[in-house]
Amino acid sequence: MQSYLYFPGCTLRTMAKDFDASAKASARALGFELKDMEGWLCCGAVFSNVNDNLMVKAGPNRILSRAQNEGNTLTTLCAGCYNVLKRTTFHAAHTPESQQAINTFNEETFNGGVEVLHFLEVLRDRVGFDAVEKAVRTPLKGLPVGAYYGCLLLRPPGEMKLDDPNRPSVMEDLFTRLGCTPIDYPARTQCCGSYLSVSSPEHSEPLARDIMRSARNSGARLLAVSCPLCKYNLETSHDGAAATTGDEEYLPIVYFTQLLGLALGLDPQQLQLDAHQMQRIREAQAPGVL
Amino acid sequence: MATNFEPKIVGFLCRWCSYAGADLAGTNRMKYPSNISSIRVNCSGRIDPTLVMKALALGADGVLIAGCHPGDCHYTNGNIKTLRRFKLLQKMFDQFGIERERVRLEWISAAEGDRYAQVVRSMTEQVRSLGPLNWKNRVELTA
Amino acid sequence: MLTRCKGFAKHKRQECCEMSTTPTKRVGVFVCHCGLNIAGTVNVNEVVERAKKQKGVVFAVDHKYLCSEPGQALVKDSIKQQHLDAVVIAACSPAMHETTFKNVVHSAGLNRYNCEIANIREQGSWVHDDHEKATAKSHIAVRQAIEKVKLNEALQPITVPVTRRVLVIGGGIAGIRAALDVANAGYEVYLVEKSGTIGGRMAQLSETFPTLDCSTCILGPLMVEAYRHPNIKLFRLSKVEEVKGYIGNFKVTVRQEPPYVDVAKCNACGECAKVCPAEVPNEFDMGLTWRKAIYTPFAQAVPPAYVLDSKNCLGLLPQACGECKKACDKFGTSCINLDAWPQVHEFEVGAIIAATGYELYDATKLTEYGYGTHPDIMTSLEFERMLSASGPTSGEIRCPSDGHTPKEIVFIQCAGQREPETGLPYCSKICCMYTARHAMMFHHKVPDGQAYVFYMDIRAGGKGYEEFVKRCQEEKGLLYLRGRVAKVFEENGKLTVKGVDTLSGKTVEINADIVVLAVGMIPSSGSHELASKLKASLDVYGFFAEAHPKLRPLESPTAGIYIAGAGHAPKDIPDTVAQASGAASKALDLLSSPTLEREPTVAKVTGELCSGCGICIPICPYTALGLSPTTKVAEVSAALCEGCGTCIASCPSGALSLRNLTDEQILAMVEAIVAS
Amino acid sequence: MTKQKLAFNWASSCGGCEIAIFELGTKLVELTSKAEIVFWPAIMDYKYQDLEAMPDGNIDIAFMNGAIQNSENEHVAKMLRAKSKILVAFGACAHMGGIPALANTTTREEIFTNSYKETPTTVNPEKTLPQTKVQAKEGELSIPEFYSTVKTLDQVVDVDYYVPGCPPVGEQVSKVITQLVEGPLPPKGTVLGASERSLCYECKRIRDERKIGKIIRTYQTIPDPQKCLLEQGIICMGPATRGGCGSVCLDANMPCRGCYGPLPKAIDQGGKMLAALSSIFDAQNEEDIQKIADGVLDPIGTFYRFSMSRSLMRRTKK
Repeated sequence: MQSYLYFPGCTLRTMAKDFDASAKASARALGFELKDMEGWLCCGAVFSNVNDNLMVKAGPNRILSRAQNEGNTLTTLCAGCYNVLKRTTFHAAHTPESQQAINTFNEETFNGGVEVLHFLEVLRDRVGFDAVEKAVRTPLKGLPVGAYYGCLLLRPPGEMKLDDPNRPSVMEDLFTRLGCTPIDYPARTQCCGSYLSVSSPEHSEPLARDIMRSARNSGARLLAVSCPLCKYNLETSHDGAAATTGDEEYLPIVYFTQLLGLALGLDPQQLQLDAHQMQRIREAQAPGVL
Repeated sequence: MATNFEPKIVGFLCRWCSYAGADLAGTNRMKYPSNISSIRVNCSGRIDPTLVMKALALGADGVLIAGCHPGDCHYTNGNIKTLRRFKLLQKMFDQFGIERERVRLEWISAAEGDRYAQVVRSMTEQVRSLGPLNWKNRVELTA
Repeated sequence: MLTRCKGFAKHKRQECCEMSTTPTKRVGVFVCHCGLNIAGTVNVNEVVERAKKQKGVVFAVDHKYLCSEPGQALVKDSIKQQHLDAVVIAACSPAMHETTFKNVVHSAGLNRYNCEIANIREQGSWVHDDHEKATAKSHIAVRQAIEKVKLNEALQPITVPVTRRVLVIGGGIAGIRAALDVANAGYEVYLVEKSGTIGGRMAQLSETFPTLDCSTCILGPLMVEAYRHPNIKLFRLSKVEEVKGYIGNFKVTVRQEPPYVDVAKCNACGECAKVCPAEVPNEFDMGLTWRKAIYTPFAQAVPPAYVLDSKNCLGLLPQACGECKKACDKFGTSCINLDAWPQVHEFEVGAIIAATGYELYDATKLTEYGYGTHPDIMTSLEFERMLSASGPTSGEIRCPSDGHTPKEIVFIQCAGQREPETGLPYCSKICCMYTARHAMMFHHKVPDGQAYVFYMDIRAGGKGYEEFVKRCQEEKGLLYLRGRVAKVFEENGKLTVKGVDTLSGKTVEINADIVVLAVGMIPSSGSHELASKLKASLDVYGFFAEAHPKLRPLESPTAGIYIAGAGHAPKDIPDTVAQASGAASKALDLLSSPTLEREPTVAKVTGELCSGCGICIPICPYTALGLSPTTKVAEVSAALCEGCGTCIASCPSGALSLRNLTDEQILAMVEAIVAS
Repeated sequence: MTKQKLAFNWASSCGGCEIAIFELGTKLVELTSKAEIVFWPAIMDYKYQDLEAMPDGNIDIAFMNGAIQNSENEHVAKMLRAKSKILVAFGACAHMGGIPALANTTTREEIFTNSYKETPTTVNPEKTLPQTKVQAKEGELSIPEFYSTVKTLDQVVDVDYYVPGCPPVGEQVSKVITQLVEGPLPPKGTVLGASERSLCYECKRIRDERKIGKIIRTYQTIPDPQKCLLEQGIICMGPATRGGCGSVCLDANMPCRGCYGPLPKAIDQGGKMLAALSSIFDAQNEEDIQKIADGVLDPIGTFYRFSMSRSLMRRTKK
């Protein structure tokens, strides 16, 4: 079976097990596997605020130098990990002198020889959406899902090159193939507030709320994300929002891999979708399909 | 190698970029070793590999060819032609056993006085540590 | 090793052939102190004394300031008194005073090429501290110069004839101005324009900053003058096909599409357009309106006649429709000939002025601003058309979407500009000004409206510019916000502009009826192809490169090619016109004499050595080399040769050489270096 | 009139030059009416003593082929010089070092170790190497000293004329001999029996555009016999080599290897060819240029196949 070297990242083994599980299950259903890399460690995302620019890169460089022993691509799910690792490869290739310093520090050599892929890229560029569409067993007919990209998947565009930073379409294209009716809404590439939700929620919360609103106003009944932190910020904000605006309408948030899994006909439990979420999805969707 | 050895380096400088760059180094009073003497040519493309060989055969310890950065050539792309000849010459000099540090091709713009000084410094040191080339005697001795 | 003539040969032999016969010149060496600049580090006397010992040197002397009047006199007099044939000046870089001293040598009756400079300042005294070493190196420099000058040949400048005519490419304001200046000076001008009329971008503008006078009103008369001028031959619908030759002697081929309408007969009655079934977006209105396939570009177009664009006509070969012709024959002056063919014109000119102008950066690339997703998001030039009395709304400001009068309008400056990563890295220079004007015009036309201008900083360098912008900023109902727009999007039917006001530090969201993007200027699409035909270089952005950014901004590095207008770099009208007149006067300078002189230090072929292998021919960037059809060996066109010498390096038989920089001379200099 | 005395001798060479003269056949016989051959060890039984016995200047014209690779070559060359009025360096080896001079890319030590120790066919258990002098019970035996650097004839003695070629082509040879025998003599140092222009001048092949996108070796293709070989990517030394050979190689659809040597005003045959060749590389950036350059696998062997000793560098740094 075709297999892709895979970097899980901390959150996917703790808070976002469902993301990890649904992705692996869907992958298998599509005839390939996500093979955990040896000796992975934290991508370093949470250190991105320390002021030593090189130290930040030490971690990710270790990961990549190890990955390159196992293959020439490394697939990620979490938008944060993807951003950190992909940018690390970029800098490794474009700033040789500082890379030298890092390699010396790490005592492991990495010079950009690994292509970092996001699971979406694997589906779009390697497997191909046509193949995905063929594999769909239970199309999610008419599901009005809003794709939420946030920043990390797309920016900085020069380095990430996943999709158009302002008008991305990769998730929408995928959802169309799954039978959904993707909803375009302005805020889908806006920032969710990221780590501000830890340090100063009062700043991040409104950002997240705007996104929820924007999605809802444009007719989305469900949000699909590719980042645990985004998911957390959006979900937590909703409660705040509900409290402050008295708006009870709940906008469920799932990982795009979970929708993929459903469409591929996998068992919700496999995708770690609880009954509550499933009901939301059913409600959101035109009745009588699932 | 004898540390008191003073290498003789011949510099072929293109008139529009590198020679002007060398002049700029002077105007800015940047210091560099006096081992290099420059010959002003219109374009680095004027430099025929045989001239470089002859320079070494006559007793030069090193040869520097300097021209405009690619794309900046005053004669559209003379420097690219230099690069073509240099690449093949370098390959042959490897065979002759002439160290690459002895024969260098550098792009130095009219604004890069500091770079010229830098190149001359590093090249002088490298050639000094390689020691005299002394080609004439070398040929005679191994007779 | 073949020069010795011993051996036991019995027959009488003529002297050795391979002995290189060094001309015995009486060389004089002059060493300059340059105050202490040289003498402070270099032992001038030693340099003089050692120079005296060199073969061929009959005289050597030093002087405090050789470039001074007495210094030059010393050189001149010594040449006479000492009967010198050649002179070496050991002083500053040849870049400084080579010409000065060559003139001195010349005035003393010697050929100017019997003078060589030894650079003992910029590459001697100034870069070395150690006096001994600096002196030794200066001596080497002097020896090099001596060896070279001994082998220099006396040369006369090459004179080539000048065809006293000018080709102007591009019929915008730059082209028109340049053409008129040359024509008024009494020389013929060929003015080549690709579209159906001259006028260019300026004709599309409604007003001009900072004076707010009507653009076409000031341009129109010039267009007519250029069209009527006896010395100007206008080729509209034309394209430069080929340019051969060199400065003073260009051979130009121009291909002209037929207008299919007889200009002399057409009275612009418009019957033809009425019946024409083919409708296409009107480029003059930036596609905001439609035009027929047979049309007049705009009211003031010259010549004032209809023109048929064959690309959009339903078909000429075979004739598919022909309605226009029928109508014209019936109601009009029967001036339409659908069987016309393109014409090819060939002519000779001495100088070429490239005034190819600009186009707008493709706004659809700026996805964050949503251009193309909503009709009310428009470019500045589209808005310009809307402001124009001759525009789609006859000057009224209406939302393209539904035609209602906008109340809130947002102008975004630097749209996709000064953005190395996603757009243009450079500033287009004019946007601050026209945006201010746009905002002001909006406010005049919609007094109760509100305009917002997002800007990074205001660049209003120019006569009366700053004052103009200030005036706009002070208008009420006009708000300048310092910051960039993050996103323009449509939410529940309303355009929303989301940006930041960096002065208040707050993000702002504005619901706008119209969003105007000040997109940047890029070189017009044809300029790349044209540049390669002209062998003129372009800069990294595709604008025409100048010979020197400060000192030769009107000339291309390629001799005989001059540049004017926005094809050279983003410019406003005054700068464009100034550069156009400048380029014209440069061309006139060239035309002012029937011949021109060129450096004679060019390549030459020794015919009997050349085997015509042809290696050198593609090497020459100026097509100065060719194989003679008669002798089958290479020959150099001295007029075309720029003297770079790259062909010499490529010649396998040593048949090519560069005058006054021969292999012998270079090797003599090398020996001077290594032998000492 | 008295017949002119001719001598033919060889140094370090393959013998091809001797054949080239021998092949003159009947012409050689006709020649004997005007000249007599007084020394020609390759054909008739002469000993060096015969040469030593001659008074200085006894020979009118001596033709010496082969390079100078050992002390014997040098000794004989000097002797022949002394005994002859005119000394002609005959053939590529005497003229430029020829094939033997490719030994200048290595050293005596390397050559000895290779040929007396390492070659699989060598049986030499004691690993003995040639010694110039050895003591045997018969007394001291000596063999010539082997040189590390191969020289041209004119690098050891004064030479009057040169006849290039590996070997010189027949009709040229007979012309040269007649010219030297009958006079008038050309200026000293003249290269005889060759053209003053490069092979391209007499080459019949069609030239189109002077550029090379890829270097191709002869075994990799069957060249178009009509088209210029250089433009087919095959390195042909023609542009940098004297014509006059009758372009025999080109007629066999093989590239010129340069045996007729450098052109009158060319500083260095190989260097000039290198310059000409690389100048027309069809590449604009470093990477592509490098790619094409790497196609020249053995620059020295390609550009100095026959002219190593005559070249500027003369040998490699060892």
